[in-house]
Parts: sequence; structure tokens; C-alpha cells
Amino acid sequence: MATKSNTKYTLQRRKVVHRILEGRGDAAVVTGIGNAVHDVASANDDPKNMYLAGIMGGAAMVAFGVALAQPKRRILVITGDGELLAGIGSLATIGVEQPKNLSIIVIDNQAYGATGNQHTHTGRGVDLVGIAAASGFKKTALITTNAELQAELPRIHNKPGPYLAVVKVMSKSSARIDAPKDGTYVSRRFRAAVTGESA
Amino acid sequence: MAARRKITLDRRKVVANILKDRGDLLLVTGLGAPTWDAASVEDNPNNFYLWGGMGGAVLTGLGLALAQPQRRVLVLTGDGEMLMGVGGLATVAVQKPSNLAIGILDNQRYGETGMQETHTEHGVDLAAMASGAGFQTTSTVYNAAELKTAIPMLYNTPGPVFVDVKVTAEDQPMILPPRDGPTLKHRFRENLLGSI
Amino acid sequence: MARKKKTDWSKDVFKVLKKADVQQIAYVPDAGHTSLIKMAIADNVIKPVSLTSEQEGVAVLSGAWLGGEAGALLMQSSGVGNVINMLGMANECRFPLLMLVTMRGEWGEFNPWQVPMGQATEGVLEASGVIVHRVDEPSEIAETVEAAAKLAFEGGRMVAVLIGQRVVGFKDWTK
Amino acid sequence: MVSKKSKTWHWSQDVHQLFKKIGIKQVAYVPDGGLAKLLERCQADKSMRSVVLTTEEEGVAQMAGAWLGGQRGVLLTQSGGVGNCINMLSMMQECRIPLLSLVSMRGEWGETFPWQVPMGQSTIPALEAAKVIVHHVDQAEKVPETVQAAAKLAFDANRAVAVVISQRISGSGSKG
Repeated sequence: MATKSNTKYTLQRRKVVHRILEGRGDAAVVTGIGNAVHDVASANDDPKNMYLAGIMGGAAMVAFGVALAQPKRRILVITGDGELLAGIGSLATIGVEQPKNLSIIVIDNQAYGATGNQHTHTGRGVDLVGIAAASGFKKTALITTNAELQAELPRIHNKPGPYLAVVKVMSKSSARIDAPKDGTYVSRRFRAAVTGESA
Repeated sequence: MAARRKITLDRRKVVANILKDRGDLLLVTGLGAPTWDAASVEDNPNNFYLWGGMGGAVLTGLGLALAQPQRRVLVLTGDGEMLMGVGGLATVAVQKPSNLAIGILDNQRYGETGMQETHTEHGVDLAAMASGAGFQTTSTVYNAAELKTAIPMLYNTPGPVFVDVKVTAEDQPMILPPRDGPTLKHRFRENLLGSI
Repeated sequence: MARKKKTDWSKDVFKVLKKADVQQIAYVPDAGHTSLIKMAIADNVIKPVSLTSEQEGVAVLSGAWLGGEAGALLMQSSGVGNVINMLGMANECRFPLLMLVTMRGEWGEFNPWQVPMGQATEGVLEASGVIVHRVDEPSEIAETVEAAAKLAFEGGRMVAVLIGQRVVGFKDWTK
Repeated sequence: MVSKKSKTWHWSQDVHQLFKKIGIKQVAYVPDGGLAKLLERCQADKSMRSVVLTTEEEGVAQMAGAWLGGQRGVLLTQSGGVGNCINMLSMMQECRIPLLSLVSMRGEWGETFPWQVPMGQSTIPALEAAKVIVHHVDQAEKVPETVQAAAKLAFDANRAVAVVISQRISGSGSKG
């Protein structure tokens, strides 16, 4: 089977993530595996970042659990298309539960960046925005330009969710920026920062 | 999301209708009621019933469709089973098997565990998910007229085809086909391939 | 590091899979399987099936075998943790199942998050009734896969070949 | 803690009360017959949020998020669902995040249904291989105290713990 060549996208993943995180306020951020970790860490290593550095398919539901526990705080998921696809049923669960404070940002380079840039399904006709809408997400967006990104920022940060945006970016990894990778450390640091309690 | 419409179709009648002129169709059924529905029509050696492996019916159908490109393959399964392996829709759409059709008997319930509501009861639209996954042909069926249009799609429209048939949540008597896995497997392969 | 070796064993393994008449190769991409996946895609006979989650692969290969074709599932060790329930079906029906698993979370692992699943891989496979062949020498991979393929397709069993991280190599994170 | 058992007593009463007492706020589940009564009690209780999942691994991830956000939760699953969680459980081990899980067994005591047996027999070894602490209980009266002990181990000692409730108690298995 041939892998189709894709439309060329011009947005740079790291700039997109930085732009989104500039306005995060007191939002908590849950990242997917791989590039998402590095993109978020390169903006700022915030204690309210939970880096899921080694698990596929869990970012949306980890964030959902936080969103239920912290209803007054915005929870952002920054993840990749492959990571989201590995747990795609989560969108239906979140669509049913309707957490208003949850925004999912999919940085879609249409490739498994961590393992050699193999094409993911999104490069071959799978429409994550459509799946999110079908799952009950009332607010969704496909972002391919800076202007569109700018226009979506209020929905990402403030408007009632659940919200999902797919940001199409160039299929290129950025320089690796290490985030703290000890899970017991980042999880306890995160929990203390968002709850004000120690574990 | 699909608008709320009245659900009137009886699952047994739907399945009987779908399988009435099945010809040499190969049928894979998901665990629970779809297996009994298929058995209520007849126990056919071209049926492979999943009695377990929740979330695996569609992908079992995909592997079979790829192996048997000249034969039509139909997966009949329930909404809960489909949801448990819903990423499989993306995998199927990428493969574009022209001989594979998927029919969901969507009673919006987990029938095996006490009729708890599934996500489809709360607005999740499986046909739209399939469409988002890349299926070119999808449909949601609520009544007999729509079913009549959908059945030829299951058999003849180039696949992958996805049809979500909304059925009532009434409990039906269990009609149990053979369930010994090795027996089912041998029977299916011997009938299809001439050897096990 | 072991780039040359990697290509070499992949070629030999691919020959073994062809000889075993494998016609469907289902995979979730992994760096260690890159060459094998490329060969599968380039091959005119083999149907490559890229998956969103590894459990789909067990189901696909069950269907493949019902339809008269042999297949192989390629994944990373973390993916083993996604297939345990679906293996129940392969076990109950005694479907042949050949899995090639590239290991993470062991030899020289740098990412702590990979360690728990890497250390659990062999245990959960055995708990699920899968016969496990482990190989840490590049020169022995092809013959191990050949033996595993026989045991799977002729012996009618679920067999996993675990390819040690020592073979696959450390990830080069410096570039 | 356990009230004396009348004829109408069901272990789910005491377990639900225990959940309230220890501050369980999120209940994630894939429906299961053996846990149905407990689920009904949790669903009727406004102090906890019940979340139905498409697959059990979502629930493990949700429990991680609940704890990260300062709440306690519980994952309710059938034994087959355990096989969907093994990879996600590695996150709980790596981060040492508490996990309380109740697993309703199939494929063991008096099972009449062959397809449930392989996963049922793999459930405990797979959990143990994934380094989850397993408490197996096969008498209804002992379920509440076992869940209580497991909750302590989970939330006070920060461990992943599964209470595996035998099919001997649920009696399920007559039907697929």
C-alpha cells in the first residue's frame, strides 16, 4: 500500500506550543509522549506540567481525571496524533462527560516522530476533528495557520469545553529539551502545585 | 451529532433481513447478542462467532477481508464492543478493504452486563466517527425503509462500509451457537479453505 | 551504534517471514522494526497493516488465519501491555500467533518510564500462555524467528520473539 | 466496620459506605454484572462522579489524573478488562501513583463459558507481573474489610492495589 504524500504544512510545532502556553495563566498541562514533552518543556518547566514521558494513549484521560478533580482550573492536553490515536475511545468518554475545563491540543505532524517518522493514520485520511465532533465535542477546530491559531486562543484557554483542536505542523522534530523524567518527582510536584497539598 | 429519533427496529428482524440473501458472505460476529442474533437465523459454517475478545470483531473482519479479497466480509457487532476497539475504524479506513462491511446493532446498551447505557445513548455518533476515521460510505439506520436502502450497501457498495443500525433495547432469548473456539475455527477454515 | 547489524538481521528475518509464507504484517511503528516495516511495505505480496493500538493486531491476525493467511505482529515491548485481553481469544481458539517484540526498559535504557513495562513483558506474556523466545545476539535472531514461526504456524501456538534492547540499541537522543 | 449480615445484606452496601468514608470522588468503570450493585449505589450517590469508559485502560489514566488533581478514585472492572490495562499500569508503577481497583472475576470458580477462562486464569499473574498488589477474596463477608485494607495500601502507602473478587461471590457466569 502506498503512503500518500501530504499537503505541506508550514506551522512549526515548537512555536505553536509556545504561543499557546504564553497565555496559560494558572492552567495545568498534561503532555503526551515524545515531542510533546520536549515542546512543552522548552517553553518553561512549570510545576503544573505533567509530562507523560513514556505512555501511549493516556494523556487525554489523565487530563480528564485532573479536570474532574480541579473544576475551577483549565486543563490543557498537548499531545501528538499517534498518542491520541492509541487511546481514541477516550474522546467518546470525554464527549459523554462534557468536562468544561478541558482543552485538547493535538500537534499533528502526521508521523510517529519518536520512532522514525512513520506515517500515522492522520496522514492517510483520518480526521481527528471529525472523530472528536462525532464523539460529542461541541467545540473543535482545525488549525493550519498562525491567524487561525490566534483566533482559537480564547477557546483554548477560556471558553467552556470540552475542546479539541488539531494543529497541523511540519513533519519535523525539534531539538530535544529534557524535562524532568522521574515520574515520582513530576507527579508529586504537579499534585502539590495544583492542589496546594503535599502528597 | 445525529438528531434524536425514535428507535423501533427489532434486532432479530434486522439481522434476519440482512442475512436473508447472504449468498457466500463470510460473517464475523462480536461477542454477546450479535452472536445470538446471527445464530437465531441459522448456524452457518461461514459464520465466525467471537465469544470473547471484546473490541476485536472489526479487526478480525479486516484480517479476513485482506486474506479473502474475492469474498464479501460482514462484521455484525454491538455498540459497546465497537467502542472498546474504536481506533480500529481508523486502521480499517487506512487499509480501504473494498470487500469489508461493518454493521452495528446499536441498542445503546451493554447487553451482557445488565443493559447499562453506552456512549451512543449519550450522543456519540458511531457513523460520524467512522466517517471521521475515513470511511467513504456510512449510514445510520432508524427504520425499515432506511434498512432496506442500507442492506445493499452492506453487500455491494465498495468498502469499507459502515452502517449503524439503531435497534430497541429489548432483551431477546439467547440462541446459542457452538462456542468451542477450536471447533468454530476448524469449521470455518475447513469450509472456506478445504483444510484446517 | 549498531545500525549496520540492525539492517542485517532485519533482512534475514524478512526472508524467514517470506519463507514462512507470512502475508499480513501488522504493526505499531517502532524504531527497532523500521527496516522490517519498510520491507513489508515494499513487498508486493505482503499486506502491511498499521495499527492505532497493538490489540488490533491480535484480532487482525486472527482474521487473517481464519481466511487462510499467516501473519506477524511487530511491536515494542510496551505494546505487549495492550494485547493481554485480546490474547485470550487467540488462546481460546488456539490461533497461531507470531509476535516480534523489540525490547525497551532493560539493557541501557535511559527513559525510566519504559522500565516497568519492559520488566513486565516476559511475565505477562507467559501469564497469558504465550511461548517466549528471547534473543540477544543479532546473529541468532533469524533462526529464532524461524523456529518461532514453525512453532506458531505448524505447532498452532502463540509465540513471541523478544529482541533484546542490547540488539536494537540505545536510542541516540543527542541528535 | 462491617454491619452484621442480614439476608438482604450485600457486600456492595458496606463497600459503598467505605468509599464515602475515605472520600472516593471518581468512579471509573466498564459495566460488569458482578459489580452491578456496587455501581448502582455509586451512581445514585451525588458525592461521587461515575464515569463509564470505552475501555479499562482509560480508567487507569483517569485515576492517575484524579490523584494528580487531589481526588481519590476507584476503578471497577471485570477480569477481562485487566488485560486491557497492563501497559497503562506501568505509569502507576513508574510514578508510584495510588490505584485502587476492584476486579470482578470471570473464568474461574464454576465458569461455564470457555472463552472467559484464558483471561480469567491470566488475570492475577498478569497483575502481579505488572507489579500490582493483589488481594484475592472469595467470601462475600470479607469483601469490605479487604477493600478497606487495599484502600489503605493504595492511598496511604501509595501503591497500585487490586481487590480481585472471586466468581464464587458474584456467581456470574451462567451467561456470556
